Amino acid sequence: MPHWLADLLIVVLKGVLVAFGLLTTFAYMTLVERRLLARMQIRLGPNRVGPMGLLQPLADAIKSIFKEDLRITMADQLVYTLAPIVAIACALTAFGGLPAGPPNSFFGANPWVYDLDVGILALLAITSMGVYGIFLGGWASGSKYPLLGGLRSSAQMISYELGMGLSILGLLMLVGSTSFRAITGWQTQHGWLVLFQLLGFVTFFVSSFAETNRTPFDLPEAEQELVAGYLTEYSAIKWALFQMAEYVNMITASAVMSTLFFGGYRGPGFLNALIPGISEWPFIWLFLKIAVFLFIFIWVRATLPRLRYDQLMRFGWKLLFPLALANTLVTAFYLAYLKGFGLWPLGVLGLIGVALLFVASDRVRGLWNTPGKRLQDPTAASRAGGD
Amino acid sequence: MMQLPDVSLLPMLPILLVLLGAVAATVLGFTLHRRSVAVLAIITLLLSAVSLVPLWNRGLSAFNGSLQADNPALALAFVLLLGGALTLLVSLDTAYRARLSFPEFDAMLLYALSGTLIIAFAGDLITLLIGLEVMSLSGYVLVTLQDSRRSDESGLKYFLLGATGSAILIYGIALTYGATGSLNFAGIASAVSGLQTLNQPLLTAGAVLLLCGFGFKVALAPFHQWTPDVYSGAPTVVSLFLSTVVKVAAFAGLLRVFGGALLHAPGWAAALAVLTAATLVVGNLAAMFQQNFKRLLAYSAVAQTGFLALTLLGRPEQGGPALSYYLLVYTLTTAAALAVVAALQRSEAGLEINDMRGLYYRHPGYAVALAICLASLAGLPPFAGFMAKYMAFQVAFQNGYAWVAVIAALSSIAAFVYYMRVAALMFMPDRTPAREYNGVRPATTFSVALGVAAITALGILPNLAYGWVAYPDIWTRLAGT
Amino acid sequence: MLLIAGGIGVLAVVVSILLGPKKPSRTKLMPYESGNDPVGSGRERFPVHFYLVAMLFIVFDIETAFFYPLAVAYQRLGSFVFWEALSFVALVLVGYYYILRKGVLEWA
Amino acid sequence: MIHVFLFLPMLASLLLMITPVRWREEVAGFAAAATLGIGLWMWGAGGAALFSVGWIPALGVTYSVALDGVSLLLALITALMTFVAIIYTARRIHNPGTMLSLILAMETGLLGIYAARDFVLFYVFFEDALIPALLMLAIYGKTHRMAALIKFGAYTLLGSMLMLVSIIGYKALGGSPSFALSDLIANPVKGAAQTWLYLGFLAAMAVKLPLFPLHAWLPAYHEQNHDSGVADVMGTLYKVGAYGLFRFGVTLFPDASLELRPVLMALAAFTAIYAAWVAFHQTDWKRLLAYAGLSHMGLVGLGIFSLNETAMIGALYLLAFQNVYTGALFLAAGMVQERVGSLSTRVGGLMTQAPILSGVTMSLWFASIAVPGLAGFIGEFSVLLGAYQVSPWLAFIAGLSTIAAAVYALSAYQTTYWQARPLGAIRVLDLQHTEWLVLGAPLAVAIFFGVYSGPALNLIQPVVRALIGGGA
Amino acid sequence: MTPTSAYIALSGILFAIGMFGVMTRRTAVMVFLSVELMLNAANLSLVAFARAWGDLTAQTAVFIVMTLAAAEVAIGLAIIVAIFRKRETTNVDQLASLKG
Repeated sequence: MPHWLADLLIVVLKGVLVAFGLLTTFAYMTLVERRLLARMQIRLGPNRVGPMGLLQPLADAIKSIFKEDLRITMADQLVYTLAPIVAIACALTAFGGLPAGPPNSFFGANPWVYDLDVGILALLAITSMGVYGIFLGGWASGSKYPLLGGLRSSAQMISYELGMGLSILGLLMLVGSTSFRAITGWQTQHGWLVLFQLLGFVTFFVSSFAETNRTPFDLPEAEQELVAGYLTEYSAIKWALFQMAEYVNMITASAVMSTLFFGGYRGPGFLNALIPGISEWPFIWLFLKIAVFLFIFIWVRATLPRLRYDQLMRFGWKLLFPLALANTLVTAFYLAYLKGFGLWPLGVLGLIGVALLFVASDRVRGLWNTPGKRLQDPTAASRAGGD
Repeated sequence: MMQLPDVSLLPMLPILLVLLGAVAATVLGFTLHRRSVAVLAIITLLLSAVSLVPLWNRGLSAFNGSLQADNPALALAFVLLLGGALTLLVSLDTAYRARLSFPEFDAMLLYALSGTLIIAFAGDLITLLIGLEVMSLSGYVLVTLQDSRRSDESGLKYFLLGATGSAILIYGIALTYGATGSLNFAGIASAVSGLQTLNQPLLTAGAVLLLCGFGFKVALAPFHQWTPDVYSGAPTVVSLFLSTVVKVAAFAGLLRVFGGALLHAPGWAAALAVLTAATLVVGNLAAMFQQNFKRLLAYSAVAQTGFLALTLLGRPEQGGPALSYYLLVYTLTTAAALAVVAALQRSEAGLEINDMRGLYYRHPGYAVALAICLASLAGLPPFAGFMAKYMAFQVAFQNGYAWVAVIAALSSIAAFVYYMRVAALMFMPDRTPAREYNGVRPATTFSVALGVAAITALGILPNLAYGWVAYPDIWTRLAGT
Repeated sequence: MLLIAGGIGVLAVVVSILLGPKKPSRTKLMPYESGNDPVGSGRERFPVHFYLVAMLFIVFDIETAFFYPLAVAYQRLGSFVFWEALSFVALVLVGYYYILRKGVLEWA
Repeated sequence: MIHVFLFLPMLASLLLMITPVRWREEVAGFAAAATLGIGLWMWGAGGAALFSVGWIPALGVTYSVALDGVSLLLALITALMTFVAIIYTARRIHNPGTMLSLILAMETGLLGIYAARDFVLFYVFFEDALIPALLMLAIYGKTHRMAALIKFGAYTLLGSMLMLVSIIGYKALGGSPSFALSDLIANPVKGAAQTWLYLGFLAAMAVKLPLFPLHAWLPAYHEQNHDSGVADVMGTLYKVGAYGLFRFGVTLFPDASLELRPVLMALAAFTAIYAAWVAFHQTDWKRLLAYAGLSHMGLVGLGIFSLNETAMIGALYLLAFQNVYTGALFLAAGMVQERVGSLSTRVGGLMTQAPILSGVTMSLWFASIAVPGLAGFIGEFSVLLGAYQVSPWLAFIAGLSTIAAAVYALSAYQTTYWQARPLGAIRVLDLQHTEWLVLGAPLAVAIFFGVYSGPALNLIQPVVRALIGGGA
Repeated sequence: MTPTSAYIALSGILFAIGMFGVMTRRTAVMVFLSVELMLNAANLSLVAFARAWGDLTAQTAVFIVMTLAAAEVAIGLAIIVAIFRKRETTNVDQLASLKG
């Protein structure tokens, strides 16, 4: 068997593995989420199918496959069918670039499907491609609610894309590379980046909530306003695919956050004192962190109310964007002039920043909470857009 | 550690000033009244013009030669600033009637102007490209700014064809880079002089594509179709700006590229000669059949492009001075003529030629001024237009393009006919009531007077302007060193 | 990876098309409008605001894109670049201020 | 002094724009008279020597002017006729401010044409004279002036643009340091190139001569101009083609002019006879005069092209003085029109009521048809004499035109002035006050130089001699 | 490693397609898309040449061209939308109120 073929096979194998891993996670995440929410709202979740309802996801999957696949009359069939596929494809693909462990730790193979020097960029690019899925889905349904929902969600996603992109710039400046492994390596030397990029982390965290359309940013599926947003006309497996995409995105986001800000697949170094080399164990740490973040996702959903749409947009443009920019500039300034003092000033600066946010929270809320002056005529607006 | 660019801000001071003005206009537009913003803009332009003075004869450059503040650049920059200032002056009176009285107008104008300055100073294809695009994009906005069907439509046309032009231009840049392996004018020039035959076709293709791209920008036939629609569809003030500043800038770019970088490249000269001839014939013949004066001016702008392009044939040390002089004269004349239109028109459609009958008896001052402008455009002495055309002919002749010169001469008869038709109509007595806008417009009048006085003075004493640039040696280093 | 993921998606859809029952009926297939018959086309013009957001996104995203190479190479460039970046950001902020005052970011 | 002579009219015309209405006539008349006076004074001083200074050094364009014999003579005639025209304008046209300043502006152009000793400068003045002419037509013209205007302008431009190209070409190919005539002569262009350039130059001059194929603008121009022949006078003066050919053509393109001599002479002769023939059919005084002038110009051209000394002298003589009497005749026609209200040649019977007007007109016509003892004769005779030495046949053909001239002139005159005054026709006045001067001065000149040609010949002869000696 | 000529051929083809689109397409949006195609063709050849010559300047050029494309999209869409909202078409042929 020629060499390249072997490599190819291995890659394919890993790809399939990751995909199914993600899907399984998604399946059980739905279960976990429903039960956790139930617990937090003091009721029992689904517990009929199997012990503790462990077979529930399976049942859901089977049901959604055997459900009738509607072909909406007004819909643009091709796009209508393609949209969920695009969404899920992007979602699944994104994960493959994340290293789940040190090189060759995966039965002698590298624990990642593909490795690029521009890891983050690629990941952002792919995830943002998911917008196509949603927008096309909304548009192709040929119905009003989905159209609005799709528009809203795409607008929301691209808006928060900015915050996301900008918030990691400071981090990139520190590390000087965009490859995940370099970043992880940097963190093993200097410690978790969340310490030095607190603001960055906060902005990234928030925007990843918005990116994955989770509460409090789950406007696209705001039942009260537009039924189920872009999902309205979808049912059966296509609907399921969209759901999958959303949850997989969530998982990916968690993984990214843990990789960028929490040391990735490496455990905290001090644990080596107890069990030598524990921080080197592959996979575990990453999965652990992902799990933590997923829990936070669910927790937030159970806790926070949903924003109004105008608040959402204003929040993204008026608060998140400038914040991320400020963080970038602060880091730049530090690197230009305060580098001599070591890394701790950054941490202090980050803390101060967050503290300031909390102190001035009323003022800050004023930025996005209350509607400002509405502009008068749409053409003037289009002109402003042209500028 | 990659080497840092040298940051001597002095050479780019004019550009920076204009840019600052633009930013100021953008920001202050919310608080200040539009007129004051315009005045501010004019002041900025004056400052920038003043800042040209210390750079004269210094031959400075910045960013490793990406910006060259050599004399040609400065001369052209002066022309550009002049055109911008005239536009602003006219807009002071007419912008309100044209429903253009937004601070965005000034802001966009200044942005475009900074772009044009960048073109004039460019020492590098990338810089040139940036300047060109800053100019074009702002231009699209300017055309569309007046929210009317006409302006939208012309804006769309301008945009689509302009974008196509830029695309072709960029492809030409790519090919040129592929052939020479450098984007810097000096590098290209040196590569061109010692080129192995392998890259020859690539280079030729690149040069021709660049020519076509610029052809779109300066409206050389057959890339001129957008010109009449845009110039006549856009608000008159804007078409004033487009037909003066933007054209001058595009010619500055042409001069930089073909007079400097690609001077010794094959093929483009012949192509340019053919295009020039075509432009002269098309522009002049088409202009003869126009009924709307603004549209006529648009076509005559095309024709003038042909004459301007004459000066690009052959060696820059002969063409350069002629080109810069012609550009100055052209700017003044066109600005004055369009200013008169802007002052007298009732609607943005400009004046119908038949409505101009007897203008002399209703608005003697404007009529005489307009007649002088037309005479200058037609190339009648003693007005500056004659000297300019004459220099263009001479350049064409000296570089062995006699046939183009002859074509130009013949086509300029057609030009004379349509210019004179208008001029004569204005002086024919007419009993019908006035069709013009009567209102107080001092700034416009001032700019018209300025333009007319200037073209008369420059016609009688060309050395006032020509003497500054008539040194061959400053035109031989267009590519920078 | 993309192929695999896409493949999974396609597979799922195909399978369900094969296995799912087919009982189409007019009301079932008409666009959902809370049970009423749909009024007008589903693809009418939507508020110009969304165009605006798209354009703003393009512009600012490009700005971010410009930042990435800078960020990666930042430590190799030294303190001068800080000021370059600062001026760049300043220019961007001018635009930001403009749209802010224009009220493009206002939704109601 | 010469500069004053050249630019005084222009200044005056600019001044007129700001002078109060009631003083305009006086100012204009004074300016014209002053110009004429200066001219005469310079004549006494024996012309003005060459004055040369760089104008656009970078391009080798110089401002060099001189007024030697021929130029001086023509300039004087121009000044005189301008003066006359202005006087008549002041009398005839109501509120003539614009017309006066146009006339004066045009005078500067014309004087400049004669004085210029630099090819580009020549071109500049040549074009300068065009603008006022156009404006006169545009402002004071008749209904169909636009067509005439376009024709006139287009023809002129056609010529002058080609001329401009050939001017530039001459310097470029000859490698002369400047456009000054002396430099151009010093390093000429040889061979076929010279012929081509000559053709370019010729185009302009042929239009302004005018020569047969390029004459079409002339009748329309004269017909459409204001009824008082004032503008026509200036137009007549503007026919400087012959001078241009003499001053630049023969000197700069000797070989070419020799080469093309037969063709051009043939054209000129044909022009003469053809114009005379057409004139015979005219019923409008102005068209008639236009064609009459055209046929004279044919003779002039014959003389110039023949490159024969006698013929050239005669041609220039004729050129100078046909300006006088043709112009005067235009004014006479204008007077008739003022009285009768028409320019038709079928009015009839004026002699009975306006004897003096008729008499003067008649004697001017005699000058025009070359009756001995009047200025026309000397010119035409010596032209034919010289041309005969070159080519008898063409001389003969051209000679026919003089006879034809007698025919058309006398028949038209007869139908206008003799015959019976139609019944109920309005009574026509005789010459009014300034009209005496207007028609008298030209007539006096015509008679004086008819009987005593010495002074004029003294001006012309040496130049021509030098030219023929040096040039061809 | 693929030879540069291949890239150039591809970009040439793209460019040609774009040019063709500009000439034949009638809706403004399609024309605009063709223009973008041309731009990307230029980018492709720039990058290819940059690799062939082994220097980075051309890549910066690519960056700038990308920015251009973005800006053009912004403005172009603004204009097109403005027109579309005024009259229900962006067909270039129907925009003929300026003929003459």
